[in-house]
Amino acid sequence: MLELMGLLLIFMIIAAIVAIETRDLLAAVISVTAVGFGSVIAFFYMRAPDVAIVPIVVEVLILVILIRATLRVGLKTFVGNRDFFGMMVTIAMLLVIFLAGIRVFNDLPAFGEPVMAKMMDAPSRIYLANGLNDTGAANIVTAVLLDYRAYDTLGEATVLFTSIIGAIAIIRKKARKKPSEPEVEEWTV
Amino acid sequence: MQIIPLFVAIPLGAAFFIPMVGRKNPRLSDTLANITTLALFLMALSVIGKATQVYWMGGWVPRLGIPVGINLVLDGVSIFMLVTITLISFLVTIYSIHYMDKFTSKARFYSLFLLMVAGMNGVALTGDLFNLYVFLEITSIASYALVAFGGQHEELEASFKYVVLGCVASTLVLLGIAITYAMTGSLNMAQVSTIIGGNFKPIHLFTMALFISGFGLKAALVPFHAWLPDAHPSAPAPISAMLSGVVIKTIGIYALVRVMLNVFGMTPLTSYILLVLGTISMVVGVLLCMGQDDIKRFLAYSSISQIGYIVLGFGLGTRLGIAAALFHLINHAVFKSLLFLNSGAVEYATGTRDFSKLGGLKDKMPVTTTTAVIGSMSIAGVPPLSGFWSKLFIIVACVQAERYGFAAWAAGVSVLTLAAYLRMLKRTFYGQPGEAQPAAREVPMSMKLSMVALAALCVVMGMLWMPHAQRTFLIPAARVLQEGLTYASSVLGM
Amino acid sequence: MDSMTKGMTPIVQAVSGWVKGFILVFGIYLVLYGHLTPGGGFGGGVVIAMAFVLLVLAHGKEEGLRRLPMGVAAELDSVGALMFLIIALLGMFAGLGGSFFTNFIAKAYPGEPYSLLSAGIIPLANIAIALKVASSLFVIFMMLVLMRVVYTEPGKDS
Amino acid sequence: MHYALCLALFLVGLYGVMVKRNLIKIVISLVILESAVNMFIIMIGYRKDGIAPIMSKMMDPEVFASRSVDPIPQALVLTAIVIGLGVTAMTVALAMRLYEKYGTYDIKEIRNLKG
Repeated sequence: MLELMGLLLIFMIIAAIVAIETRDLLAAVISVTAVGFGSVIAFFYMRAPDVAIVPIVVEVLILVILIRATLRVGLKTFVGNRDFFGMMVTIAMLLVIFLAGIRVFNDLPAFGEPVMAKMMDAPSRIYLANGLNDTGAANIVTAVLLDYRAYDTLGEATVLFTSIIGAIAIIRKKARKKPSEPEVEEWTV
Repeated sequence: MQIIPLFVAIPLGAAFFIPMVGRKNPRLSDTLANITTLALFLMALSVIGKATQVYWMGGWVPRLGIPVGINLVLDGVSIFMLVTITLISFLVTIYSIHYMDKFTSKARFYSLFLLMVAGMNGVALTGDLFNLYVFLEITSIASYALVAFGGQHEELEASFKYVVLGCVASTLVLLGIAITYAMTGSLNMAQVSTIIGGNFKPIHLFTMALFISGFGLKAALVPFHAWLPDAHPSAPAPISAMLSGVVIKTIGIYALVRVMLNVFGMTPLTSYILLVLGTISMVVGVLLCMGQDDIKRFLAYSSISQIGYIVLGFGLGTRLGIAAALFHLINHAVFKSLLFLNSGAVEYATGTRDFSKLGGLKDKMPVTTTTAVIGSMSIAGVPPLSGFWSKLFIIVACVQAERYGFAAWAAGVSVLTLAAYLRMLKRTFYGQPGEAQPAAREVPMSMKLSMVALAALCVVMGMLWMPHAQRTFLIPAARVLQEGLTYASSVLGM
Repeated sequence: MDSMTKGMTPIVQAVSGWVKGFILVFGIYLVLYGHLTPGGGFGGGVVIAMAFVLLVLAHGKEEGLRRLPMGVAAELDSVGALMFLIIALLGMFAGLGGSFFTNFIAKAYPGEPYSLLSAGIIPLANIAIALKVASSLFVIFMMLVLMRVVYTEPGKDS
Repeated sequence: MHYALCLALFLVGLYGVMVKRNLIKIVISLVILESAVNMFIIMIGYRKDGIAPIMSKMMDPEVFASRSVDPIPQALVLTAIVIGLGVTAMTVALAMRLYEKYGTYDIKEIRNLKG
């Protein structure tokens, strides 16, 4: 079964390369969604149904937003890269990171053996053993998200709030006025 | 009732509330925002000198020494950062009352501003790696939006550049946190540091490289500085003051130093990396800033140089070096915000930031000129202003640690800084009147008020080196960082 | 391009009318049972937002704005976030547990495990988050749909 | 092996961010970067032949605790996905405004500011 996971990852890498290298705009947007759906399948496979539900919908939303951003301005194709020399330097740098990564990743616990299996002190053990009694939630992920680590979730809700307020502020048509002009609230963007 | 979580909860609540009530009534949002930042500042003052306190969110205290929930840690460094953040943000909100009349959507401005402050307070207080990432993102996203707040060509462009590099930085940090979790099974900084405890495998070095490049991007250390000279000048002046004054220090330097020193533990290698990065930033920043013709770009490049001083001090790893770095951090927060507010006042009065169009403003804008002179002299290290003392102590610490080369660089850069700032003052406030200011007048009251307050701080901050202030404020902060891995035992109570 | 303003064909509209009801119910189910089954405030909130997105895609933006005006959605966004923060702050009162984010309901009334009313503040927090997520995604979607992209010459900013 | 593939996905995203000139391509690369990290975090928590961390009445708690996958990474990824969505939405808004101002998505033609 682990081979299946490897194949899925290779599929995602190919889709990502297509998304980045294709000249057709729609193909790029659809390929990046393919990467997203690849990860959805991987999440289901890795027993993370909670996580898998969110990206399905998020991917659709990103697809709609990206298509909106690209199609409505009437662009069909993308233009090329930055200069050739910079590209070679980048590729060389990324190769170095990759080789270093492969070397050091041998120190990580093998895939399929989570760190909590070895570490007696891992908090995950406590969550799994006492989660239901502590919080009353049978879904341990929810127990972690909204009780043990609820403060993170507050931060996450705040991030979303921030980006919405920020996007509204960026999109507003009229940003500057004279100091004496009164404030007008407008939703036409 | 404990005060610690309120440092985050109060600005968050205000930020959620202001867009609801303040849309139609900008004066109400002014009032609410100023009350909030004043309250935060008073709260920060009230915790000065307190012993280390650990606050477990949701009452999830550790079980058998295993941390279950997220903790907030109020120790010397956190108090130090909180005071810096809330002081500057309070003075900047006062300034914004009149300055932001030039822009629409003031309620959203204050909301984003308070979210940024909440994010920084969260970063300063947290004792959990992933929580650090979440609050880092809050601060970053709010600042991306605030850079683009003016909505003009270059503002949007600078913001896009900032978003892209900021996102890459956040992803690098998140990858680093993920690898740390994969190695230790924990996200709590104290527990991670007991597990890693200074014995490094290659993967830890890889993780540290990720953290240094991620936080280095956020702090605009030199190989990673491309976004800063665009982003900081493009923002509205109060936001430039916040970005250069506290944001890059909190989500860049503080986060980097906390992770390096308290979680991984300082090694000769990391110390050397920090020293070199600091020196390069110091030199390259000041050289780039000499050639600028835009007053805000000039200040932005100078920030890179001063950040270099701070990193150099931390890189020494000695008690004196860290204390001097912290001292320079708060000093730089004060005078760089002052100078950005001055540049905002100049822009408010004349409509331009270009040296070639400015000049001879000293008669028309006496308050701005005087405060700008004090700020410039302080940053250039002229005695007896605050900047002189902190730079002196950084150099002394270099000498004490027998890093003579670095001491020489620090002294040399200080001279170059003085030259650069004299040129800036001459071309803006003294010399021939330029073409842009026939109608220039002194700025409104609230803007003057905060500039004068910051200039006064520049004069008196040298006093922080007095024995009493040092003992209650600087030394406890320096001790937490210098003692490195004992952080874990003080948090987990073992 | 016209579909954003006028909506799609009657067949699509009729089908989406049915589907959107199901999506909405599914979203609410995900939110309410988030502490027992996969799902929760975020997943549920996004699904609820998708129901509105479908409405806008099928019937056009006028219909969408008639059902949920932008101003109201932005207020709901703030309300959801405030609700979540207030739930957290309530825990700080000494009688209820004494610290930020104390699950004070579960402490007082532990409830039957595996039932809808177990888990204390978790379902409440899920509802607050769902409200927040759904309204903010609706706002961002509508912003991007409504935005008219017109190229202006440099130097002619308003 | 699996981790290395994940790192490769990450680097493909990084390559796109650094080399591409089109704003939408850069946004796409950022999305890929984020999915690579999310994927990595979930992989950390996977247990071979494990079960989802959701308890049911039929299951013995001891067996559950010894067979379930790690719940923390899943909670982290949920948070990270939402953060990524927020950033993406804001970046697209920025890119569209930039298009409005410059009439192009090409970063070379947008270059007003000097590095």
